[in-house]
Amino acid sequence: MSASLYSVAHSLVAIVLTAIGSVLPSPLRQGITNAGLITALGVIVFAAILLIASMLNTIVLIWFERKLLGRFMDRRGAMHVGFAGLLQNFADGLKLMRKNTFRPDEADGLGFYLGPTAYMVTSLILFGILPVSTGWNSGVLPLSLLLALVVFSFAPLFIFISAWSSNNKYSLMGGMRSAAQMIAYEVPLLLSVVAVVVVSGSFDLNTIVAQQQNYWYWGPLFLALLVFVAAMLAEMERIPFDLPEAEAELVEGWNTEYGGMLFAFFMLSDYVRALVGSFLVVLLFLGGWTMPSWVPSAATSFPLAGIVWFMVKVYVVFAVFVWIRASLPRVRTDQLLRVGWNRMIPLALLSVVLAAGVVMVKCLPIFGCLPNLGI
Amino acid sequence: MSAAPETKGVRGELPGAGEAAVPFVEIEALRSREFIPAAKEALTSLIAEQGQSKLIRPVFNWAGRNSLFPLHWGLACCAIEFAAAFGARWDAERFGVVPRSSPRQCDLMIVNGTVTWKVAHKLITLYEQMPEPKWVIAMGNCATGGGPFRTAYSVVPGVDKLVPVDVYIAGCPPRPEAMLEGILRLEDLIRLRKE
Amino acid sequence: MSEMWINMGPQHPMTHGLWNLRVQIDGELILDVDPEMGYLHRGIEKISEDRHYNEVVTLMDRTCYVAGMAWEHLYILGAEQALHLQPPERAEYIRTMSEEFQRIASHIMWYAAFVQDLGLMSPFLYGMRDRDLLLDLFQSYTGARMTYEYMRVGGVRNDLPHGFTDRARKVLDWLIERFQEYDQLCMGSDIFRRRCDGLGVLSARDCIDYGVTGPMLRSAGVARDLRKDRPYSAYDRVDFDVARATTADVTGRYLVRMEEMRQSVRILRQVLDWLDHHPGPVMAENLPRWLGAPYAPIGREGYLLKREYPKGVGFAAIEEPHGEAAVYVVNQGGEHPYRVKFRSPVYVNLSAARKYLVGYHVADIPPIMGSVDVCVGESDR
Amino acid sequence: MTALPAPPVPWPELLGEALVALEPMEGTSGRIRFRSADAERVFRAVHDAGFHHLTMIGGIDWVDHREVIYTLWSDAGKTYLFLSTDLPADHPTVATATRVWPSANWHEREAWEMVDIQFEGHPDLRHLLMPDGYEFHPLLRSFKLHEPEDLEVKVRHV
Repeated sequence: MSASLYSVAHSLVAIVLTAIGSVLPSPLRQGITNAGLITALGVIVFAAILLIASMLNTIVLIWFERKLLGRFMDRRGAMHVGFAGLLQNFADGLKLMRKNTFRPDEADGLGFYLGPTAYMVTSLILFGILPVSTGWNSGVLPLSLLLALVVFSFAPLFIFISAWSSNNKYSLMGGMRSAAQMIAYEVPLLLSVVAVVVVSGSFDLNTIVAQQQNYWYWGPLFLALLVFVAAMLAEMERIPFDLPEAEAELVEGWNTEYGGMLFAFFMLSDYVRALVGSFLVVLLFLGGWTMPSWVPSAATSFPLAGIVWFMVKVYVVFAVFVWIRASLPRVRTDQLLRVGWNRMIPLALLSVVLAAGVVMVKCLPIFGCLPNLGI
Repeated sequence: MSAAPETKGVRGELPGAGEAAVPFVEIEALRSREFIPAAKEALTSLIAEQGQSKLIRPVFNWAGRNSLFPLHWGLACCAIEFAAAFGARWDAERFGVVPRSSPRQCDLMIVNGTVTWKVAHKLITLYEQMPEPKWVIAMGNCATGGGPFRTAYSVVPGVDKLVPVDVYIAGCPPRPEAMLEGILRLEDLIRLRKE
Repeated sequence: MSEMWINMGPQHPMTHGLWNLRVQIDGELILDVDPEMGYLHRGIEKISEDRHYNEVVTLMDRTCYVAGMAWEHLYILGAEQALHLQPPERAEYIRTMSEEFQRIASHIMWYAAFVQDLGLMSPFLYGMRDRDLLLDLFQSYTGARMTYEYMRVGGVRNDLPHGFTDRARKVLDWLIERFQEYDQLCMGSDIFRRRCDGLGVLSARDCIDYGVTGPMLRSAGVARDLRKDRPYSAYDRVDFDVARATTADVTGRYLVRMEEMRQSVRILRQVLDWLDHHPGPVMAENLPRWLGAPYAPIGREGYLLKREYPKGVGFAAIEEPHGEAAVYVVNQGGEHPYRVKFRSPVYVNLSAARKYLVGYHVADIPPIMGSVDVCVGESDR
Repeated sequence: MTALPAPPVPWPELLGEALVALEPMEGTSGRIRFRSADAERVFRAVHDAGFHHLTMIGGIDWVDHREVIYTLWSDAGKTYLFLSTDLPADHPTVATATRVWPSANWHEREAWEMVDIQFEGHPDLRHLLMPDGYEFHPLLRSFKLHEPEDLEVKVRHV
C-alpha cells in the first residue's frame, strides 16, 4: 500500500510532461519539465481523480440506497436503465443538467445561487480531507478530523441562505428547522468525537485508524458510537430526523423552489454528506481500512485492497442507515430538539468521561478480544 | 358571449340558469393554448442549439426519457391507481419514475382525475412552475374529456383545454398497467422527437 | 417569525386529494385554520337528477373512490326505499360482504397514506400490496378494481363466481397476519407513539356538536355504529363488536380503525359461510325491464318507454368507512330521481377542523388530518 | 330494513302551533313539518328531545316553493327524525340552525349555494364548493345541464 494516489498522479504528470518536453526545443523543455509545474499539475490531476472517484462513489451509493430501500419495501427499485438500474442516477443527473434552471421572480439572486453551490462545494471538500486508505488523501493533516468536522458544520448556514432567499414560506420553515436541528446536534456530535480523541490522543484520522489495528473503538466507546450515529443521522437529515425536508408538511422543505441543476446540487450534496457520515463512522469506530489478519498477505499488498475493505464497511454502515430509514417514522421538531439538548449532550458528556476512564485504567487491550474482524 | 373583450385573463364560459352565456371562472395572467406550445418550441430549439453535437443530443434524450419525475398530486379517482402504480406490485420506480412534491423538480404532470373550474388556474400555475422541458399526461376519461361528469356545471371537459397534453390514457380509472404504458408511450414520443 | 397564513393545498403532499387547508401560524404553532373545499366538486347531485336510477350507481363509485362499494350500497338502499322494492336475501348478504371488503380496503388505504405522512415509508408499500389482494377479489366478481357498478336497484348485477369464497378466505387469513405486522410497525415504535399520542383531541361532546362521526367519534368513546344501531342489509344477522377507544386522539383513531378491520374480517367469515350454503337469486323478481335487467342498456334509447312508478321518498344511512353516510332520494314517478341529497361524513368531519387543529404544531397537521381520513371526492361530491 | 319503534315523544305538545303535520316515514321516527317562522324554537325543542346529532340539511326545489329538510339522529332512541319546512320561492328564508347544532354551518352554506336558501343569522354564509363570485344555484330545477358540445370554452391570453 505504498503507492499513494498523489504519487501516482505526480508521476503520471511527470511522464506526460517529459514526453511533451522531449520534442520541444530546450528552453521550453526546461520550462515544461520544471518541478514546480509538475507538482502543481500533479495536484490538479490528483484532485480531479479524487473528485471523479468520489462522485462515482456517491452515485453508486444513491443506486445502492434505492435498490435496498426497494427491497425493504417489497419491490425492486430502479431496474430498467442499465444493468439492474445502475445507470438510473446518471440519467437523472443528466436530465437535471438539461433542465431549465431558473430563479423565481421574488427570490434573491445572490443567495439563491450561492446557497446550493456553496453547499455542494463544502460537501465535496470533505472528500479531500477524509482518508479512505493510506496514501489516498491529499497528505498528512495533523488536524484532519477537526477540519472535517468544521467543514461538515458549514452546511446549515448555506441551507439557511438558500431557504431564505427562495422567498417561499415552506422553504423558510424548512431552513429554520434545518438550522435549529443542525446546531442542536453539532454539539453531541463533536462531544462524541472528543471521546475518540481522548482514547486515541490524536486529531489525525490516519493515526486514529492506525491505533485501531488491534481493537476497534466501538467496543470501548460504544456509547459514543450510539451518540455519534444518532447525531450523524440528524446532520445528514435522514429519517427519522428529516424534518427540514418533511415531505408531509413542508412539501420538499428548503429545496422546494429549486429545480434543475441547483436541485441536483442539493440531492448530490445530501448523498455526499451521507457518504461522509458513513466514512466517519467507519474511520472513528470501525477500524477504517485496517485489514483483518486472516486475509492473505498477497491480497493485503494489492494496492486497492485497503480501499475495498474500507468501502465494504462504509456500505454496510450505510445499509444500516437505509434500514433505519425504511422502518422508522419521522420525529417532530420540538421532540427532536428536546432530545438533542436534553438527552444527547449529557450522554455525549458521559461518553467522554467513560473514554477518559478507559484511558486511565489502561484497559484498552481488553477490548481486543471483542469481535472486530481486525484480529 | 357576453364577455367584455377588454377583460384581463382567461375565462371558461358556461351557459347557466337558462340564460345566455355568462362568465364563469376568471383566471388571471395565464398563457393561452397557443402561447404555451410556442414557448415550449422556443425552448426546445434553444436546447437543440446548445446540444448541436450528434454525440451529446442522444445522451440527453436518453437521460430525459428515462428519468421522468411526475408531480405528486392526486385529483380524483385515478390518483388512487396512480398511487397503486407506485406500490409493490407495479413499482413505477423501475422505470425511474419518482414522484416529487414540488413542481420545480418535475418533468411530467400526470393529471389524474377530474379537473374542475375551481382548480383550473391552480393547475395552470403548477404547470408553469415546472421547468422546461415538460410533459403532460391526461390520465383517465375525466382528464381526457370530462368522463362521466362532462355534463356537470363545474367540470372542465378535458384538461387539454388548459394545458397541452402529450399522452392520453383511456380508462375510468385506467389500471396501473395502463398508466405505466402511458409513461412508456411518452418515452417513445421523447425518443422520436426532433429537437 | 410573525403570524402568517400558509396554504396547504390544493397540491400538497398532506392533503391526499384536492382541498386546501389554510393555516395561520405563528412560528410552528397553529393559530387558526380554514379548510377550503370544492376543488373536486363535480355536481354529482345534479347529474343524478338527469340519470336513471341504475345509472346513478356509476357516479357513486366515483363519489368516494376508496369506498365505492359502500356508496353504491348507500344509494341503492335509498333508491329501493323510494321505489318500494325489496332485494332477495342473498343479494343482501353479497352487499354486506362487499361493504366489509370495501371497509378493509379503505382502511388499508388510509393506513398507507397515514403512515406515509408520518415519514414511515415502507408501510405505504405494504398497505398498497395488501390492498391489491382485495381489489383482485373485487375484480373477480365485478370486473373492475375500483369502479365496480355492481349493485342494482333490486339486487346485485351478478352472482359470485365459482370458488370465490375460498379465495376470499385465503385473503382474509393473509390479512389477519398482516394487521399484526402493521401494528408492530406503528404501535411498536416509540417515535410513532410520541408523534400520535394526545394529538388532535376532539371530545365526545364536541364530536356530537359538530356532527363528527365514524372512527373519530368512536375513538372518543361513543359506540355509535349504524351497523349496530340501525342494522341494514344483513348486519342484524352477523355477530361483531363495535370498535371503540377512549383517548379521542390520533392513536385512538388508529386503534379504532385497526380493530374495525379485524371485526370486518370476523363479519366476512360469517357472511362467506352463509353464502356457501344459501344459493339463490340475486335480483328481485318482477322488476320492470328498465330497472331490473342486470345488463340494462345504458343509452337513452333503452328507456324510451316512460314508466310511472309509485311516488315515494327514500332515506338510507350506512356506516361508511369514514363515518355516517346518508342519502335522501325523492321519487316523483318516472325514471329519474327528482332529487338526491347525500351526506358525506368526511365533509362534516372536515368542517370541525378548527376544533381539532388549533393549538397544535404545523408538524402535527399531517398525522391529525391523516387520522381524519380525508376522501375529497366524497366530501365535495 | 328493520324499522325501530319510535320513541314516544309528544311532538304536538312540545311544538304547539309550530307543528304543521307529522308524517310517518319508513324506518324512521317520521317527518315533522313545521312553520318556518318558528324555526328557532322548533330546533331547540327537538334538540332538547334528544336529537343531538344533525346528519344533514338538504334543500329541494319544488319549482313553486322550496323545502328544507333537516335530518337528525337520536343516540338514545337510535332513530332518525326529519324536520321539514316549506319556503316561498321568491323569499326562501329560514333561521339558521348553527346556534343549536354547530355542525349546521357547512350544510347551510351548501344549501344556500346549491338551492339558494337564505339562512338568517348564519355566521359565515359564503361560497364553499363553488368558486367565489359564482352567480348560479345549480340544484335549482331551472338550471339545466348541457353536453359539452354546447359549451364553448374560451381560453385566451392577454
